[in-house]
Amino acid sequence: MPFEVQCDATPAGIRRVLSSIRTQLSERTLGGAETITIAELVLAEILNNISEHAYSNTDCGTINVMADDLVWAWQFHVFDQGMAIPEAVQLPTEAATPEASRLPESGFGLIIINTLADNLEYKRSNGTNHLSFVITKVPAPTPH
Amino acid sequence: MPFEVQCDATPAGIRRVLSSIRTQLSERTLGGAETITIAELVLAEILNNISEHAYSNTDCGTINVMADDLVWAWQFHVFDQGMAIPEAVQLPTEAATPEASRLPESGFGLIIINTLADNLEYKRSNGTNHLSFVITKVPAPTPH
Amino acid sequence: MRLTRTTTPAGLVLRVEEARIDAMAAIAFKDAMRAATQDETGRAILDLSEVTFIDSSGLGAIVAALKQMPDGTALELACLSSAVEKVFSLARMDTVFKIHKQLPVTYPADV
Amino acid sequence: MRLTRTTTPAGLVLRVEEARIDAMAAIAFKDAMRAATQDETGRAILDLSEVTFIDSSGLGAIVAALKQMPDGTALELACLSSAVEKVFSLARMDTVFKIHKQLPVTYPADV
Ligand SMILES: Nc1ncnc2c1ncn2[C@@H]1O[C@H](COP(=O)(O)OP(=O)(O)O)[C@@H](O)[C@H]1O
Ligand SMILES: Nc1ncnc2c1ncn2[C@@H]1O[C@H](COP(=O)(O)OP(=O)(O)O)[C@@H](O)[C@H]1O
Repeated sequence: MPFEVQCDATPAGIRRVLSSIRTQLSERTLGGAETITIAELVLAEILNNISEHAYSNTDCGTINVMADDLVWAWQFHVFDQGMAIPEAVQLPTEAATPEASRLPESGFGLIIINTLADNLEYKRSNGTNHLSFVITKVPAPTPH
Repeated sequence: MPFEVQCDATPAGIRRVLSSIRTQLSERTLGGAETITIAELVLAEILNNISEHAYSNTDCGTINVMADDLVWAWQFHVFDQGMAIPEAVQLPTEAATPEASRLPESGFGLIIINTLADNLEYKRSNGTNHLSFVITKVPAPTPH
Repeated sequence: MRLTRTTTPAGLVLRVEEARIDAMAAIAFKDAMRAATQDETGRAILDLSEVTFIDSSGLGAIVAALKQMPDGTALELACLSSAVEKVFSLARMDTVFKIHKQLPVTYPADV
Repeated sequence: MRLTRTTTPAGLVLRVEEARIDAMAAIAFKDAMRAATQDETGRAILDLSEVTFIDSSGLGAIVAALKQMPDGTALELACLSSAVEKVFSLARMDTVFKIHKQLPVTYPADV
């Protein structure tokens, strides 16, 4: 069964909505703890980016998340009314080898999103950003 | 004449209250543009620190600012109900010589506060932080 | 951000008493780490057994904590859950920290 | 954060079209700088004539913009108001950037 939730684009709002999504995913999934962990992490990165970047010039943005329960995956849609993602933002394929003298403290979010989410798509229309992606269901370990 | 203002501990709330303080200081000061600039900068650093550190675990903090017009200086009092400033926080006396390979992107706030504000005092009672300091009035350049 | 400080023969153990180091907790975590390690001279071990979730901001805060350690001290990690470990390895930060599966009981002579 | 991009014989000029680079604008500024300089190969000059106020977050964002410039490119500053200049000098970041009083008209032959 699909579900839909909304939150304020603030650290506390995001923490609350992630907890509610986790609950809803657990109720709809037998086993699959790993799938839920991965979905929560990818959603956390996407929602944080919206709050920090798309809504960087305002205190009061709203984010909507829709989740569709496919047989093999969860399909997510995330909507916000913040600034568009600039074309210059490109998905890094993987993390660079860190150099001890200049360790990065940021820039990990897109790497996490890109590695864990599939079919990532971005559209913008009428001032709304729409990001969609799927998280493949990891089969629960079979008892034997 | 003294005055008092309040704001939400958010980037937008702080921007608005600084603009209102700037207006009130200008109305009460003949000339003295440099004094106002210095006061705005010190207050910006103090309010940002409260919003980022003292209220780091909440979305909804409030800050109160009181200003007293002394003959030779503006005396400010800043109140918040966030976490206490840990004793470990020490005022740096001045900025370190930057090294090209590890340029800092933060940590400049306390240096600015310490260099520009005088008589800085911190007290905490009943869950309220109280920071007070003075900004010496720079005489307006005399026409000649 | 609650951080429990225990001095052990193996070094200073800092145990994070929260389930999440996320965007909301990142700054408080950095501030607590700075306060807890500022007079430190040897090795500090960050015990993450209670932490079930970190995001990229939390990871950034742990890297920042490493960078703000006093000169000559080390910051190592212990007891990462599989979710936490995954974030470190995706960002390749698992090569930057010494990671212990369990809390080291004493400082091994061969390190 | 509006940033106007003009290609001149002296290099790429990026003019900040806002009065404040403060805690509220810092992330948007960094993002706009990244977008504006990512295909840059030569010198970029940040024209701050419109900027009347920066705080330490804004200063941090300008330093971050310098660090995120593509390899081999330079970031220089021009037209700092006295309030902006004060922040750079208090933090000793006036030694890290080449600072021009006015926009350089052409690339001086002796630099
Ligand atoms: N929703 C978004 N809107 C605009 N820019 C974005 C968005 N998400 C990411 N970005 C850009 O991509 C960069 C890298 O993002 P990320 O890897 O999550 O790291 P961080 O957010 O820590 O900088 C950001 O600094 C920002 O410039
Ligand atoms: N009001 C405050 N409450 C708690 N900690 C603070 C406060 N102000 C400053 N600090 C501590 O002092 C450090 C340095 O502050 P600052 O120089 O303003 O730099 P920044 O805020 O960019 O880290 C902060 O990182 C924080 O640990």
